[in-house]
Formats: sequence, C-alpha cells, structure tokens
Amino acid sequence: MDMQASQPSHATVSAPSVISAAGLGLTFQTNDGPVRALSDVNLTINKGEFVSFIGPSGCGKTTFLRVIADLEQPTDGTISINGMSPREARERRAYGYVFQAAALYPWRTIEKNVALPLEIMGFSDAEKRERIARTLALVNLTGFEKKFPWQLSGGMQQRASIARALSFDADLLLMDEPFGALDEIVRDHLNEQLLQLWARTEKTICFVTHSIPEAVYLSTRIVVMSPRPGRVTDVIESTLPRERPLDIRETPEFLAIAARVRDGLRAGHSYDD
Amino acid sequence: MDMQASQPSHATVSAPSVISAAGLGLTFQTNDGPVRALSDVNLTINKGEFVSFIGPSGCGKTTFLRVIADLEQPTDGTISINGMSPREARERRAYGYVFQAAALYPWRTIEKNVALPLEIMGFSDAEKRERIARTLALVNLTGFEKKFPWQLSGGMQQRASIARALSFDADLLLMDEPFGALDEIVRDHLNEQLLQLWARTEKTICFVTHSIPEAVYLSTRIVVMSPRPGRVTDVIESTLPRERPLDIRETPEFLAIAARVRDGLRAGHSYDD
Amino acid sequence: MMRALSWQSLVAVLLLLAALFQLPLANVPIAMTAPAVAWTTLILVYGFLLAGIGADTFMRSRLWRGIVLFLCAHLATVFLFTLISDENGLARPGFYVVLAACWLLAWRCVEILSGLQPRSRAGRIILALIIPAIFGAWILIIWEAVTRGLGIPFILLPPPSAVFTKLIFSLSVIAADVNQTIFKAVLAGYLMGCASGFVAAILADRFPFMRRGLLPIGNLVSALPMIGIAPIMVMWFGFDWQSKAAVVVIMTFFPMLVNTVAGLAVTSTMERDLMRTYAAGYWQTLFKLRLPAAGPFVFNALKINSTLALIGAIVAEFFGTPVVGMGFRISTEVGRMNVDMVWAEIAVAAIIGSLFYGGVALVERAVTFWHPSFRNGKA
Amino acid sequence: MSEARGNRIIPVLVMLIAIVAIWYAGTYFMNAPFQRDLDRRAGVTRSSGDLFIATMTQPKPTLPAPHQVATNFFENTFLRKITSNRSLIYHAGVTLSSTLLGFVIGTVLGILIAVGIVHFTSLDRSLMPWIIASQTIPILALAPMIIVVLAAVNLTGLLPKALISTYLSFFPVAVGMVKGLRSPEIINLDLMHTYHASKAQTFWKLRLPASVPFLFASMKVAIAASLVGAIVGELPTGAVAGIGSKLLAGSYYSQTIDMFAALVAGSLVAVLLVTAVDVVGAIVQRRMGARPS
Amino acid sequence: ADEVTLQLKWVTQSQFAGYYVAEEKGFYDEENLDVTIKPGGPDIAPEQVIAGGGADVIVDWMAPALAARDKGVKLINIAQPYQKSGLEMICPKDGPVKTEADFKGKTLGVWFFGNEYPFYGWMNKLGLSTEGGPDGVTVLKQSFDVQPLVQKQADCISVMTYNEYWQAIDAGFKAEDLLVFNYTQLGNDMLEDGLYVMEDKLSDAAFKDKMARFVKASMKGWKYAMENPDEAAEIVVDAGGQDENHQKRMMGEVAKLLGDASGKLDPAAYERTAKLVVDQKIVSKAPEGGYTTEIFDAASK
Ligand SMILES: Nc1ncnc2c1ncn2[C@@H]1O[C@H](COP(=O)(O)OP(=O)(O)OP(=O)(O)O)[C@@H](O)[C@H]1O
Ligand SMILES: Nc1ncnc2c1ncn2[C@@H]1O[C@H](COP(=O)(O)OP(=O)(O)OP(=O)(O)O)[C@@H](O)[C@H]1O
Ligand SMILES: Cc1ncc(C[n+]2csc(CCO)c2C)c(N)n1
Ligand SMILES: [Mg+2]
Ligand SMILES: [Mg+2]
Repeated sequence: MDMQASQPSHATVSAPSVISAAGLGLTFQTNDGPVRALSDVNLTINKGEFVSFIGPSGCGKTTFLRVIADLEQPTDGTISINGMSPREARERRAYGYVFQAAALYPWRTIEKNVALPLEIMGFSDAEKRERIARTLALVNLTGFEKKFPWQLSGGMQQRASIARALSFDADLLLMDEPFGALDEIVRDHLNEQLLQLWARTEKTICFVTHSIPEAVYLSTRIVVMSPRPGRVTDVIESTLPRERPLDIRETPEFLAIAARVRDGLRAGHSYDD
Repeated sequence: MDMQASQPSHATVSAPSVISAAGLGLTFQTNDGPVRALSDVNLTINKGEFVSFIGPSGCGKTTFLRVIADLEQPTDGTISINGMSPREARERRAYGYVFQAAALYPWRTIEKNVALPLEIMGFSDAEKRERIARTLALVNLTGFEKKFPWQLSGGMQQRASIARALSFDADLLLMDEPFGALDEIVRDHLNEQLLQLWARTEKTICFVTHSIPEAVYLSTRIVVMSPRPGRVTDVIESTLPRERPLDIRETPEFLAIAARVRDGLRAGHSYDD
Repeated sequence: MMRALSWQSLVAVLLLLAALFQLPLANVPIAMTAPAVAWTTLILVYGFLLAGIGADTFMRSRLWRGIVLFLCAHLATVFLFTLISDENGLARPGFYVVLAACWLLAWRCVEILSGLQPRSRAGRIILALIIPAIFGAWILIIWEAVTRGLGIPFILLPPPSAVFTKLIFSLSVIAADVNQTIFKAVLAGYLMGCASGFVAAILADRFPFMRRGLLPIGNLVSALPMIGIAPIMVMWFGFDWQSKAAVVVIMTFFPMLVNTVAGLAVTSTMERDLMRTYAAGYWQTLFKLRLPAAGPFVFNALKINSTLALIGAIVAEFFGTPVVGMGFRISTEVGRMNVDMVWAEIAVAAIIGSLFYGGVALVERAVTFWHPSFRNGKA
Repeated sequence: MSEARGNRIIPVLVMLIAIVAIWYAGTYFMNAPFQRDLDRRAGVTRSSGDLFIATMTQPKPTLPAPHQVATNFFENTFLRKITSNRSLIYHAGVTLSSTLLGFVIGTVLGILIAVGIVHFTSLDRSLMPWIIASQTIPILALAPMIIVVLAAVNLTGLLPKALISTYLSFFPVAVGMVKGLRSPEIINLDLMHTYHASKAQTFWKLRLPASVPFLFASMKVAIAASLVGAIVGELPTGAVAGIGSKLLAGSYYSQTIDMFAALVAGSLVAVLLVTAVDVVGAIVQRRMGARPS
Repeated sequence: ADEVTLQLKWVTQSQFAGYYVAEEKGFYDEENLDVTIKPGGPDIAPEQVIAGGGADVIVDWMAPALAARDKGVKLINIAQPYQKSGLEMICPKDGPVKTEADFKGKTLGVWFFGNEYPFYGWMNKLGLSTEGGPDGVTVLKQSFDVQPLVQKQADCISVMTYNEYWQAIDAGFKAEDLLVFNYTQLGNDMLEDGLYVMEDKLSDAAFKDKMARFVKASMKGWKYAMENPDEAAEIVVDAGGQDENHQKRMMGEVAKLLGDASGKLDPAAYERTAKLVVDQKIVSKAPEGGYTTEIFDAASK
C-alpha cells in the first residue's frame, strides 16, 4: 500500500498545506530496546481539512499528533507546519491541542481553566472575559463558570477542555480522542457542534478516534493506521457533502465508507491486544 | 411509559426468575440533599436471559447492578435474587461481577488474580489449578499466567477480569461496561466470545453498555433507562436469533432495533448531562 | 425495647459484681471518720453506672444514649475519685475494677457517638472535638488514678491535677518561657528554615545541575540526627534564642527542600505538555502549574516542620540558655524536683504544638481545597 | 549507561567540593578570633598565612577543619580494636542496637495502631488527634526522666533507650499505614464484598499488600527518627557507650573534633539504615510484581 | 554478698575515685558488699533515681538533697566525704570584672539542675538582682565546658577546682590570666558530694548495717585514692573516665577537698547550708533531720 505518497502531493489544490510530513519516523529508546512508533509517514493536510486518524491501540496516532505539536521529536524524515518547523509553530501558538483526558487543573474553576492559555498569551482582561463567555457558550457550559472541575461530569470536563483549546482561536486544532469518555448521545451532539464550528471557522482539524462512524461522519479524509511499526495503511477521501445531518449515518454512502474503513482497520489488526 | 409493569410479571414463561424487582427505588443522601438514583423499577429477569442496560450517564445503570450485588441498599420496593434477598445471594456467592475497570490487583500475577475468588471461597488446590487454566483459556490468555497486570494491554487486563468473574462459575453474571475501554475491533471479538460463552453455559447475564450496536448485538432484552430520577423508560425484546454472526449488524432487522433503542435513548436525554 | 447487651455493658456489669467482693474500694484516710460518706459515694457510683448500662441497653435514640452514657460514666468517675482524694495510695483493687467499668462505658459512649452522622456542620464539628476529648480525658483519668491510687512518688510522676494546678499558678513564668522559646526561637527559625528550604528547592528545580547535586545530599541530611548539632550551634550563635533558631532552621530546611522538589515533580506529562502547547515559559509553568500542584507537598513539609521546630528549640535549650525558656525550665526544674512544673511546660508545649499543627492544617485545607483528599462530599 | 552514572555523580561531587571549601573558610573565620586571643596572651605575632595554618590545627577548635575530622574519624574507626571504648565502630554498634530494637517495636506498634484505626471507627475518630499531639511533646526533653521512671519499674539497659526510638518511629509508620491500608480503591473493596470475603481475608489479600509501598516509605522516615531517638536517648542519660555518649563526652571537654567525628559516624549509620530499608523495599516490591522504573 | 547500687551525680571521673577504688581494690568485697556504680549525667537527677528505687544510695550535693526532702523524698545524709566545696567562678583578667563590685551589668555562667543554689546565695548576699539589667547580673545556663569563656559569651563562668578550671588552662588561659572567686574562701560554700539514702529504709537494721559497711569501705577507698592519686586516676580511666592526664590532675585537686577523708559530716556546715537553703526559699520550711551520724558512727567502729 503506497497510496499515501501519491495523494495530495500532486497539489493542484488551491488551499495551502498546513501540515506536510515526508518520510516521517519516530523511534522511542526504551529499556527493552527501541520501539518504532512511527515509520515512513507521508501526509499533507491542507487548510480547512478535517482529517481523522483511526487505528488500533498503539499504532502511533497520539505520537503523530504529538510530533505535530512539537511534543516529540521525529527521528527520521521531515515535517513542517504552515511552512515552519513544529517548534516555531508551537512558539507562535499555531495550534490548540485537546488531550484524550481533560487535563483541567483542579485548583482552577472552569472559567479560570479556559482563561489559562489566554493569561499565558497575554490577552487583555476584557478580551479574556469575552472569549471565555463565547467559548463556554459554544460548548454549552454557560452557568458553570465558577465550578471546579471535579464538580462536573466527565463529559462536561471534556467540553471544558475543548473550550480551553478553542479560546485562543488557533487555526489548527489537534484533538486526541476528545469524545472517548462520552456516551453515544452526548457524543452525537458534540459531533454535530464540532462540525458546525469547523464549517463556520474554516479551521483545520486533526482528529484521533476509535469509532468508525465518528470518523466517517466528521471527516473530509480518514487516515487508517496500523501498528508495529506505526504506519499509514490507507487514506480514504470522504465523498459525503460538507453539510451532514446526523441521519446521514444511515445512508448507503456512509455505510460504504464505514465498511471500507473497517476493512482497512481489520487488515492491520492483531487480536492479541 | 408504563410498559415495564406489564411485562414479564404475567409470568407464563417456564424459566424461573433469577432477578425480580418491584417498585425498586434508591435515594442517596448527599451533602446537597438527596439524589434519586433509581425510581420505581419493576423488572423480572429469567434464567438464561441476556439483558443489556443502556442509558445516558448517571441514569442509574451501575446503581441497579450494585443493588443486585448487595453493594447498595435500596430505599424503596423489593428485589429478590433466586428468591433470596441480595444479601443472602451474595453470601452464597450467587453472582460474578465484572467492573467497568479491570480492578486487577497489581501485586498478583494474572493467574493469582483469577485465583483470588477461589482462595476466598476455599477451593482445593487442584480445583484452583484446573479452573484457572480453563477460564484463562476461555478468554484467550493461556500463556500469560505468570505475567503481572501492567505487562498486559488494557484489553487483556479486561479479559483477565472476566476470567476472574467466571472462575467460580456463578450462574449470574453482572457486567458493568466491561468493554468500555477497548477499541472497536477488539470489542467485536470479545462480543463474539461472550455470546458463545453465554450460549454454551446458559448463564444469566446483566450487561451495562453505552454502545447501541453492542446492546442490540448481544441481548435477548434491552432495558433503556433515563436519568433524574433513574427509571426504566423502555424494555425492548430482541427478535434476533440466538445465533448471531458479526455481520448480523448490517441487517435491516438489527438496524430497526438499533433505531428503536436510539429513539428511546434520545427521548430520555438531556444534553447537559 | 431491649436490644442485645453491648459487650462493654456486659463486661461492666461483671466488673461491678466482682468489685462487690472487693469492698471497700479504698482505705479510708485517717483524717476521715465517717464511713457513711464512703457508702453514699459507693451507692452513687454504682447508681450512675447501672443507669448508664440501662440507657445503653434500653434507649432508642442513638444521640440520647450517647449523651446519657457520657454523663453517667463521667459522673460515676468523679464520685469514684472522691474516695482517693488523698495522695497516699489509698486505692484497693476494687477501685480499679470499678474504674475499668467506668472506662468501658466511656468507650461504649465513644463508639455510639462515632456512629452518629449529624446533618449540620456544627454538629459534625462538635462531634469531631468531643470524641477525641473523651479519649484524652481518659488518659488523664487513668494517669491520675494510678499516681494517686498507688501513691507514686511525686518527683517521679505527678498526677495531672497537680500539674494543672501548677500550670495555673505559674502562668506568668510559663508565658515568659513561651515568649522566649516559641515566639523568638521557633517562629524565627521556622519561618527562615521553611522559606530558605523553599527557595533552595526552586533554585534546585531551575538549575538541574544543582538539583542533581543537592538532592541526594538533602535526602541524606534530612535523615541525619540534626539534634546532634545543638551544642555546636550554641557554641557558634551564643546562648540566646538565635542559636535555637539556628537549630530550628537546620532541622526544617531539608524536609522543606526535599518535599518541595518532590512536589514540583508531581505534575503529569499531560499537564506539562499542555503548557508546552501554549509555549509557556519556565516561570509561567512554575506559577500556573507546578507550584499549585506542589501545594500539598509543601504543606506536608510545613506540618512536619511544625512539630520538628518545637522539639528542636526545646532540646537546644538543654545546651545553654539565658535563664528563661521552655527547655531551660524543663531541665532546671527537674533538678529542683519541681516535676509538676516540668509537666506543666510539657503540656503547654504539646498544646501549642497541636495548635500550630492544627493551624497549618486549616490553612492547608483552605489553600489546597481542590486536592482529592479534601474533596469528599463536596461535589 | 556509565555516562548516565557520571551524570549523577559529578554534580554531587561538585556540591561536596563546594561544601568542603565553604567549611574550610568557615573553619578559618570561626577559629581565628580565639587564636588571636591566645597569641595576644602568649605575646606571639603571626603572619596571616601562619594564622591560617594555626586555625586549621587547633586541638579544640570552635569548628574543626575537615581534615582534622577525617583523620580523627579514620583513626577511631580503622585503627582501633572494635571492642575498644575509643572505637567509633563500637559506639555505632551500641547505638545501632537500640535504634534497631526501637525501630522494630515502633514499626510493629505503628502497624497495630493503623490496623485498629482502619477497622474501628471509634478508634479512628478518637485516637488520630492524639497521635499527632503525641509528636508535639518534646519527648527528647523527657528522655532522662523516662529512663529514670522506667528504671523504677525495673526496666534498664537497652530497652529504655529503645523506647524513646519507638516513640519517635511509631508515628510515621502509623500515619503511613493508615493511608496505605486505606489505599485500595472502593472498586477493589467492592470486589471483595462480592466474594463475601471476611474482614480478615480482605485485610490479608487486599489491604495489606496494597499498603506495602506506603509501609516502606514510612519505614524510611521511621528508621531515621529511630536513630535520632537512640542518639538523644544516650545524650543525657549517663549512657557510657553509643554515638550520643561519645558526643556528650566530647562536649564535656570541648573536644569538637571528637564530636564531629561522632556526628559523621552517626550520619553514616543513618545513610546505611535508610539505604538498607530502601533496598529491602525495592526487593519486596519487585517480588510483588511492581513495575520496574 | 549484699547488693548495693550507688548512683553518682556526674559521669565517671576522679571526682568519684574513692568508690571506684574501693570497688577495684576489693574493699567492698571485704565488707561482703556487691556494689554497682551507676554513672550520672547532665540531666540525671540522682534524687529521682533513688525515689524510683533505682539506687540504694546516691552521691548528691546538700542543697538539692534538702530540696528533694522538702518535696517529700525523704533523703538523709549518712556521710560527707567532701568536707570542702570545689566550686569557683573564674573571669579572664583582661575582661571587665576585677572584683565582686564589677559584677553589675555583666553576664555570668552558672550551672543549673540543683547546682545553682550557692551562686544565688552569693548574689543574694551581694544584693545583686539576677534578672539582668544594668543593676543586676545576667545569668546564663552554662553548658558542661568552658566554651562561654573562650567564645566570650560570658564575662565569668562557673568551674570546679578539679575539673573545668583545668580545661580553661588547657584551652590556653594561664593561671595568672584568670581571676578566681572561690566559694569556700568567700564563705558562700554549701556542702557538696555527700552520701544520701532514703530515711524510711534506715528503720531496717540490716540496711543500716549494710550502709555502715558501705561507708566504711568507701572511705577506705577514698583514703587509698588520696595516697595513690595516679593509681586511682588509672582505675577511674579503666572504669570509663576520659583522658588520663586530666583525671590524674583532678584526683590531685579532689584530694584537697576531702579534709581528713573520714567522711564525717560537720554539723555546723550542715546548719549553714540548711540556713542558706531556707534564706533562698528553695524549701518551704526549715529542713529537719536532714542528716544522721548513726551510720558514720557505726562505720568508724
Ligand atoms: N514515551 C514513550 N516511550 C516509549 N514508547 C512509547 C512512548 N510513547 C508511546 N510509545 C509507544 O509507541 C507506540 C505508539 O503509541 P501511541 O500512544 O502513539 O499509540 P496510539 O495509536 O495513540 O494508541 P491508543 O489508541 O492506545 O491511544 C506504542 O507502541 C507505545 O507503546
Ligand atoms: N455513592 C453515591 N452517592 C451519591 N450519589 C451517587 C452515588 N453513586 C451514584 N450516585 C448518583 O446516582 C446516579 C446514578 O449513578 P450511576 O453510577 O448508577 O449511573 P450510571 O448509569 O452507571 O452512569 P455511567 O454511565 O456514567 O456509569 C448519578 O446521579 C450519581 O451521581
Ligand atoms: C548541666 C550541668 N549541670 C551541673 C553541672 C555541675 N556539676 C555537677 S557534678 C560536677 C563536677 C564535675 O565537674 C559538676 C560540674 C554541670 N557541669 N553541668
Ligand atoms: Mg493515543
Ligand atoms: Mg456506571
């Protein structure tokens, strides 16, 4: 499977590339010897795309996001974000990152947690207030400003962490299984909201998930990965329209894409974990 | 919606009832006042049934299972397990409980973890050995006896905890989102295995899940719950055959049941969770 | 309605019966001539105890059972003690048997009170104070009974009542000692030791080379018998409180250093990565993430140090002081056979130490309210 | 690997060298005034270099120079018969024995208290404040009286000293073990409940193993406290052997060099004991399947 | 043999040579006694030890013994080996103190733990307040050594003729550099090392006999020590005393305090000490029966 190399590299697309990785690899040195977490990843993501990453546990999805975010250093190949190195991009606060766990600071109220990046980036008080109000409203948490994280349910915490990542309006959003801990209904709801946000703001989104329907529902492109070593085995372009009501998920077109993702996944899967 | 009252109580069914709850209610006393976790639950579960509980976060699924297991005391109504009180049933070790998290003891190897209930219930050494070997084989963990939990992946740990619950061969299995932390492929695999085990052993299984397809795929009956106060809003009998290959999930019959469950769920849902 | 007899009540009944074969409970002091008084007392003691046992067995309300038991057990004890008002070892075995019965009922009372779950905040606070108070009172009661009942020489171990009397009559001396030892030596040393330990920890954190050099040494030194340096500090810093403060500084510095450094390391990778994604600088990360997260560790050190500081200052005063100070008083009054004064000072030290500790714990609760250990029931 | 070790040792070495340098400077400044007094009385005048050397070689310096302490320590450890009254090894051995005895009693006592607290609510609520209060009593100030009082009930020798160690060491163990025995999560306790396990079974199979890391962490603190107790127990109690008595004997005659050597010996014993507990803890936890870090 | 436990007031040193010599030379054995000698320490109160039953007889100074008697521990003097006091106060001559008149406003080092009474008696006599200030003296609780003098933390310090004085000499002070106030010469002395037992035990004839033999053997030890100071010092060092030279020197000085080495208590000295104790309000009422000559008389037979 060498399809990814052939993809958006023949760039007739007008949108500029936000992320472009070439021959990217990352090997962790551990006590039991090296672990190859990413191997020969070639991928270009253009402005305004919504790209999902799916693959079995340990295939390197998180690692790839972390490389983009300059939280890990690749050992092979190159990667650039908006034409800069990941480090420069990070220092220019080019992206917002939503971790798998909410990672809210327990000593701060919800509003203070959302304010955290704003404080660090030196926003004015008035602007802080305005942004906090706006993003909390966006994730439906108005009224919970003064609560502490542990006073909220897991789903609400996750939404607060999304609000935090949105608050400073980076053009690139990196989201690592943000809805993993939520039940199906809440998840559907947040999926819808995320799609709306994306449509409205023209952000570029990299989204890691374990759920096939979620990946298909949200993405313009789905990257299927497989472990040992972590590599990209399939890149599926979605043929769905940008406007997606929830019940699009029962259409044959949707199911066909889902089936293709499932096949791609199963191919790279081993049952032992 | 008062359908649950009309259900298996007109018991022409020949199978004896394993669990029967009537007017069951439970109120937690907390600092901020009482929380009504369960309210007027009427439900009879017969021997050999596979009953799934589905519902939004906080609707009382876990609480109901815990009442059955005598881990919580109901404040209203009655419940009996095999005609006994939950306490007597627990003291006779009538059920095996699989928690949402694996809850393995980190200082015990996998085999010792499975041995734990056997030690406590005073099985002979020979029998212990035999049962450990058998149940570990059942969940595909043969060869990992001497490993410590942290040396296994999350899915393997979850399987070990299922083995532990199966080891002493209780007729009733209570499983609280046992596959919540697993990825879709592994989950499919374990679902298949669980169905096979159930078909073979004629156990009664109460199964909590957040996943609609999982509930539909596994169950003979699906109990839909809704929060504030936690109550049963719908009980759906499955019309699927007992023999269920994985691709039954693409049949219209399956999708119809799934849609009904989804509707039931959405009806009782509030987005603020 | 009768419930099963609690085992404490049961044993108490048996003890009371046994004591009847051991009468009288105490020898009558020569000065006292009316055995009738002793009989009346005996009847009162038995009456209260039996009433307590009855309440335990027949009363329904937990709260009232606790209150009645509390009153009965302690009134009986008070009357029992009038039998040995002299300090010359008048008690006979029966006295202790009856005292044991009183104690069992007090225990039963504590057990009942422990089971109460008052709704109101005030109720919970009162209960949290009264239960340990009963326990502490019984340590003193037994101490009093043993020293007085057996006639233990005063200069070996004075009864608590004598200590209390001494304490009341020596308040001015004790106040001067407290001022010297606590307000000068302990406070100064504690503040300087904790502050410098904290600053050193931040430096060690900022400069990894220092951390790697200082931490093993700090770990080692915090395990050393730092008390051993007290005579040396007196030699260096003179006789007054400065040398005691120096001992306190050294004793408190390392626990603070080690704990703070450990606390600065507790943040999870994810929490730190979050800061990295914001391209936050060292100091931003320190103040917004790592210091708040280190809070519980810093408070742990503050609590440990609050007891260490007191002990350090008092012991350092053994090695030379001006003629005031708690350690001075303790060591001097032993030599003068004023053992009651010694215990009075010790009691004051323990009270102040507990208040100090409790104060730090309260501040901890207010500052690190978010930590899971304080969170129960707040959600 | 060896590079990593070098990375760990070099900073420590640099720090140690810095400490020794500061120590030498301190030696000069602490000892110079008395040296000048001496010289003035003796009518001697010295060059500053000479004065520096003189401050490094005083027989009873205010602050002994590192090499003086090192020489004294070396002589009294390696050049003396172990049974000799002047051997630091002998004295360390005496202190060690009461430290260990006190530590063992303290640890057992601490565990018992913790078990009681965890199993009986009435103990939990009545005892805990007093355990904390107990540590605010300056037991060390009481040590001489305690030893006299114990002698009155015929307890003499090793035990009274060890009991002071016990008093200091039971506290960290009790507190740590209460935490440890309560560390199993509710889900683990519920699991035991579903098996209808008895309290004893829950204790042996769940609470106790779960508390092992806490136990060793608090034993490390306890053994250090125990050593302090043993040394201070020897200080004022007429003990004729032990690090504490060595310190005291030194102080009768202002033999600061002896005192520092004794302090060094005490420090080494402390390091040894703490390391020993650490190693045993690591072995036990490895046996129990702890993840190697 | 009859067992006797002796509690010393201080650590093993030549101050107690007589007892160690009697033990080593077999004088106790001759009297059919099995004597255990317990060294003391800075915070060991012999009075507590004997009250707790930890000793049969103790070495103590008279003032604290009378104070204990006042507190209900009925100590009674049975012999007085030290007939003179060895307590002194020394000041460097280049310091501010030249005479008693210069004490005002100065800092003086004093030993506490029952050893402070002679000092307070003296200050009382001089009419000096001990609360500090320009018209009084500032008192320091002195440690066991002469460091306060070396460090100039005190203007004068307490020494014993037989011990700390020589440490000052060792530390580089010359005898002519030091101004000495000797308590005996100034008439402020109180009785020092004597032997005390619990009064109630003396009602037992066997105990009385045992003590008589103990005093007899002990004084024999003292006489021997006086005559053979170097050997006595060596015996002390073998028993755990520090620094042989120092012990020899100490033995020499101690010998000067023993008087006729008979161990006889001079009633006049007792009365003077008792009066001082009352004057200083150390005791609540005038001591009565603080000594007995019975034992001494029996021992000298
Ligand atoms: N810091 C690290 N050191 C060593 N190995 C690591 C490290 N981080 C990740 N790995 C390994 O790299 C591989 C990829 O990990 P990664 O977290 O990217 O997987 P993932 O696809 O996000 O899995 P999941 O779905 O479980 O989150 C795994 O085999 C993992 O064990
Ligand atoms: N020990 C408790 N004390 C007070 N309230 C509780 C307690 N346990 C559960 N609750 C409350 O009872 C309700 C039902 O909780 P339960 O855990 O049964 O929900 P659930 O359906 O299992 O949810 P989830 O899907 O999130 O696991 C919730 O509102 C919860 O907050
Ligand atoms: C803390 C302390 N207390 C008392 C003395 C006094 N003392 C009692 S016996 C004796 C003779 C030994 O030199 C001396 C000096 C002291 N030195 N240190
Ligand atoms: Mg991941
Ligand atoms: Mg649940």
